[in-house]
Amino acid sequence: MAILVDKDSRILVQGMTGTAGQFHTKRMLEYGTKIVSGTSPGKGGEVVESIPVFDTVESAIDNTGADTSVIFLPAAFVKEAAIESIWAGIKHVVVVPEHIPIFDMMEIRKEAKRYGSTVLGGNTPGIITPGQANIGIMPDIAFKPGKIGTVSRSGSITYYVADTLTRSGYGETTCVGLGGDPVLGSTFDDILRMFEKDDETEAVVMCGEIGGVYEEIAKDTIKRMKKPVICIIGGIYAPPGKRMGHAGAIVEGSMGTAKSKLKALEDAGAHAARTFLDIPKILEDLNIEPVEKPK
Amino acid sequence: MAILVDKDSRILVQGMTGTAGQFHTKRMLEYGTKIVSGTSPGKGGEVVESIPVFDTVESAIDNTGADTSVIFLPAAFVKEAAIESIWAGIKHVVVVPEHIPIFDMMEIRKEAKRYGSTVLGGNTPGIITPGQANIGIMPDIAFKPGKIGTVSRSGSITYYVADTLTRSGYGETTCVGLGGDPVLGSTFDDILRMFEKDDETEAVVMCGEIGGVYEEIAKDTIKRMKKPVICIIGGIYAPPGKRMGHAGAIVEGSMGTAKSKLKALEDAGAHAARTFLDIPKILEDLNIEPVEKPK
Amino acid sequence: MRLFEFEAKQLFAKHKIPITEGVLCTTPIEVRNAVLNFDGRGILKVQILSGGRAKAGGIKKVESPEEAETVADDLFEETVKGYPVERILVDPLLDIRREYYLGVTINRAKYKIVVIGSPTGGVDIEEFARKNPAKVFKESFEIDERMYSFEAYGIGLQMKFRKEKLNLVSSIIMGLYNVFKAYDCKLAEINPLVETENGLLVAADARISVDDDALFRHPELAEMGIEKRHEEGEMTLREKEAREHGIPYLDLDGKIGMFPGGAGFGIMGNDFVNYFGGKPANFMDSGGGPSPERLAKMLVLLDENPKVKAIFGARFGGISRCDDFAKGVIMFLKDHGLSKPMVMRMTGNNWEEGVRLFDEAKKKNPELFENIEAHGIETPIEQIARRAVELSQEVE
Amino acid sequence: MRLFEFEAKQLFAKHKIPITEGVLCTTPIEVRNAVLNFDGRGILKVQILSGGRAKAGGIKKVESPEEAETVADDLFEETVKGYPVERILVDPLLDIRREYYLGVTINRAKYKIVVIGSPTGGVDIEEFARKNPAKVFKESFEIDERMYSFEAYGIGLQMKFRKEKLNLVSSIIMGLYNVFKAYDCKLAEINPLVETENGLLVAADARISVDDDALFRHPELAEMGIEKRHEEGEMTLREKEAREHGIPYLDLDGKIGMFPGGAGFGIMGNDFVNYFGGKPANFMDSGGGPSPERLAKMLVLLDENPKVKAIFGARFGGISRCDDFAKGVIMFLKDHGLSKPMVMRMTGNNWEEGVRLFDEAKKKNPELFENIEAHGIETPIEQIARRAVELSQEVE
Repeated sequence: MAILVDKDSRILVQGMTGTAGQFHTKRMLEYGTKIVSGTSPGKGGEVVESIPVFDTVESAIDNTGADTSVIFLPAAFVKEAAIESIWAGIKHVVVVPEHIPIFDMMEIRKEAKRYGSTVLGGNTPGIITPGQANIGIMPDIAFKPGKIGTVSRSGSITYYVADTLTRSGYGETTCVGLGGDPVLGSTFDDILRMFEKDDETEAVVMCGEIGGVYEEIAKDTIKRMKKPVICIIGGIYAPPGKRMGHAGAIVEGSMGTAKSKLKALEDAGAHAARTFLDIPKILEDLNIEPVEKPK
Repeated sequence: MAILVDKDSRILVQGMTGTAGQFHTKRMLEYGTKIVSGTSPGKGGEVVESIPVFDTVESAIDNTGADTSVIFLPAAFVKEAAIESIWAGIKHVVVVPEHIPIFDMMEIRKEAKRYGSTVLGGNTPGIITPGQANIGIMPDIAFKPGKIGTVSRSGSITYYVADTLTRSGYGETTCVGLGGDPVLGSTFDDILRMFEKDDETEAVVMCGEIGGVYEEIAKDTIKRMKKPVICIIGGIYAPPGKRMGHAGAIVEGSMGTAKSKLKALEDAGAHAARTFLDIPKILEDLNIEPVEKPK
Repeated sequence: MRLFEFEAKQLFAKHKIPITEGVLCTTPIEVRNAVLNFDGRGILKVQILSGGRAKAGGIKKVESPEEAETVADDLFEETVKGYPVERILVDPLLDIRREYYLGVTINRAKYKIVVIGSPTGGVDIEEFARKNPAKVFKESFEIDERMYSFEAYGIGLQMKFRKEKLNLVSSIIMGLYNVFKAYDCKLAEINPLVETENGLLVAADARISVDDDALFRHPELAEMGIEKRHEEGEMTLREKEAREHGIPYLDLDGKIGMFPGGAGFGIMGNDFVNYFGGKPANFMDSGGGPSPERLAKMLVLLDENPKVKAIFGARFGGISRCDDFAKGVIMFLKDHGLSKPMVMRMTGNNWEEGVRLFDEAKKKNPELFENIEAHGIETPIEQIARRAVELSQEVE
Repeated sequence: MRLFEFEAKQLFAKHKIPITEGVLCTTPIEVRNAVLNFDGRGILKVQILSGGRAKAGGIKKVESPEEAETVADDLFEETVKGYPVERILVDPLLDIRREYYLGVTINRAKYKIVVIGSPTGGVDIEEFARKNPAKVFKESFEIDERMYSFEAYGIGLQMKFRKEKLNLVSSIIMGLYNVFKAYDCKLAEINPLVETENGLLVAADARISVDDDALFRHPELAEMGIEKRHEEGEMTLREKEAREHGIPYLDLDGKIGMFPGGAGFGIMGNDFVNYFGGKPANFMDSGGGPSPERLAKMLVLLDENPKVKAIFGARFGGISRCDDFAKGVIMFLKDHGLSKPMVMRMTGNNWEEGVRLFDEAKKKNPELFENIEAHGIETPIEQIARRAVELSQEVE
């Protein structure tokens, strides 16, 4: 098993005929990801890397049974594309572009909740279930099948953490990029619940950073989880970020600093790592065995 | 029993401090209608005819247990007032003002469906359950408790039909004014279903007129009803109305003429009256006895 | 309330729907010059508030500026479907490859907005829709729903657009939907939506009806000169006079002057009179809660109509109270006088006060009431209708 | 992106929120005249893109036109919170009966719009909210929800408005909500919302932040001169230079030049260096998929910074590929040259090509690479960080 995507996931690429769409379609296919179709309105009938392109998500699903979509489109078109997928029945939508307007992402999240879909991003590197499916832009080199799940707000941190897990012999079940935009399609909370239910995942590494509230609001879930959660938070030494007026302070209270995040997560029972190399040490302390000899 | 309102209905008057609100509050109270409160934003704390006025429907309900509202406000304010009531839990909303914008009434209808409320109007004379509650602007003189339900798009036709039923000794259970605006909060269909379930109603008189589609779409309900439906349709001799472009013709097909309505209703098993005086004759033919001697 | 084609096209243009680059003209010379600028050919379209202009001769193709001027000269002299021609929209001739239909309206039965598209447009769309219902595609929207572009694509695909045309038509579909929503429309229609030989899409005609009752919240329309108006076809003088007083009034062929209450019994009373063998001379609606002045004016219209032989009056007081009704009748009797027999029935809200006012006035000036047979609730309205028919026949 | 107070007030006015009738001034003389017109008294407010102006001395009450000119003279000379003062908004003095707070923002945890109202406003609202959470009222809205007037009344009642004030404040609450929705705001705030002694309500201050990422769909803001801008406080020359090249850059106190990939490892790398006992000289973010030119410029900024003793380079190629990274480094080495020791790690997408490019360049010009210790995936990033700290200490 794995969460969200695996070797049977049937991937649709929205914006497949664009430069980024074409480039990453090729990369994803090379990894063995099952890309079944693409969309690009007005370009139905074309072909990219032997994969058929359709005008609408509906026709892509009808013809190819796609269940997961990855979006490579300019930010201004993401809302429409994501909601088209959600309405048409796509279960997982991966939003790679960054700078999605906040109102758009809120609308996407609302529709996703309504139809039971999961959205990752904007500004996510994607999601990878090593050896099965690599959806988005993640570099293959860092990943190897294994027993640890990861979830992160930052692309590069995802790679470093996976690299560390891979080299220490633990490998990964699924690595999820939440995305770096200020408002995201999914939260740590959403993904942690999925990992908790996944048979193969023995522990989860959660990588947060200064700003926002997504780390703090995961604390109740972490408390309830049976699986250990290791957290690493970026920005302990960073100057504090700016508040969004009084209203921001009233709504978000004391949340948002690296220290508030670390405290919330440690209080909830998460194990804090200071560097990536701390992670395999903590796993060892938790008596979780690597799947193969460390390099 | 009766439909929609009875002696236990607790009525709220929205726009109670206005001229029409004050005038009709007095009239309705004189009939014995249980008016419990009024609203008028910014005038909370005032009193009209000894009835307390509140700023919001919510506070009116909290303080007086109102469950039915009647609106006496300019058309431009009706949407907000009706939706405020619906959201606050009012079960029946009577919209007396006319010329409610169509989009507004569609929005009201949508919210009413969402929360399970019934809306009558715009441009309805209201609803009366004779001897129990007279909500709106109907003249008392025409009505008397009895066993026939009526539902009409026109105020004056409601009065004439009730007058005829009263004088012929049948009386009425409840008389419902759907309203004269082009798009209405409730349809014949909605009200006929209620009469079908009402123990005291033995037959229903349905008064339609040329234009619109509300008569035609009641036909399936009439077919399924056990109670007899007598219909009277105005406009048999009127010149045909104008269509709303090709789109109107495509959407509404051949509906909308007095003859199309009459045919649809007669085909569904309704008994057609040509004049009001036909109505008691038809009731007699159906072996329905008057409750008292005709005048 | 219907908009002129040129007004509808202004709204289209604001929402990025491509329109023909027509010129609005008020004189034959302007028409000539417009056609000159369109390489000597063009299409003249009278701007009237009515459909079916083509069949009524209000749309003319011209092949030269001279012909344009002559044809325009004639059109400006004529009335088309009863409407005087004050403006002609001159459009360039289009090289038409294909005509589509696109419309947005309300489905009152389902309380939804409906977008209708068809790969076949033009004058025969209604018949086409009747015969080929499967080829006319409808998509419904909730009143508070926006249209997403992928929904527009779906409609465009159903209309048989493909490839780059799909992008063009999607933006038109969204534009039309947005026009519909932005101005509280009852109808927004492009028929035909023309695909030209060089692959462009353009709204060759435009039809919009807005909801009169929502005009108050559209000052932007008033700024364009689009204000509450009546579709003035061939109106009689009396109809015009009634309209000036805000009274919905229609002349009919019969002899009975109808002085009913609201529109509901206005329509039904007309049926009753016909049913009892008479013919109404008019349709009239007092509106809700009319003033005595307005009621008096309504009676003047009937009394001064030579075709009216008898008057049928009815008031079942609801929002319109009997005391106001009585005041209106008395005002008319005093200021104008009644020259025809009238039978009437008055009951409903404040009937006691209405009767009291009548009695009082009658006591003072019994002669004013000579021609009136007044009844109350005790007399069925059918009997009044029948009596009106009798009176109208007696007079002959 | 924060708006100036006067800009925010322009948007308020468009949505019928009553604002103080202030005058925007750019010279002391204009300030003097403005105060003269306000009966000789007024309040001068520097227009800078920062809060806390009052505490920083950017808001001054003046009692005469002369005082106004003198104070303005000083303000125009100063910087407030590091911002140069180019404009002063002169407001009339208000007779304040009471100050309220009203704000709209986003609750990111719940994905809702939140309207916040409090019967107590002014500078201490945050502390008030902390101490009296029950007196700060919040109402949530879905992103696609409009606000109905009765909801505004509900909020107004919670803010303790009564009677005719309730109508005034409701329209302000709806106005603020509409502003928030209309311009893709992240924040719209009136603090204080002033009730004057003569019973009027007026927005004495105005704060709006709009979502930069949604600016593309607000040409109406661009027309008002509100375009993408940076909140320029006290920036160093290097920060300004980086900004001109579109590079997010911040000078810090340490000695290690940070040349990381995306913002994520930019922040984490800073932590690592600190953790291993070093101090970064800067924060920098290459952005997603930077060009070689941009990467080269980033290195120039570090190499030319005299405080930088060693450079810490990291690239885990994702959307930003290693070949582009290598090209950027090589471009820098050739065009500028590296004068400081640099330790770096490069892996991820297209790392093979990156390594090939390095090898090729090194073969041609080995001297360019003298100061570089280059690693690949085999070396943990912690080791690179530790080495960078060592290098920065060795140099001393």
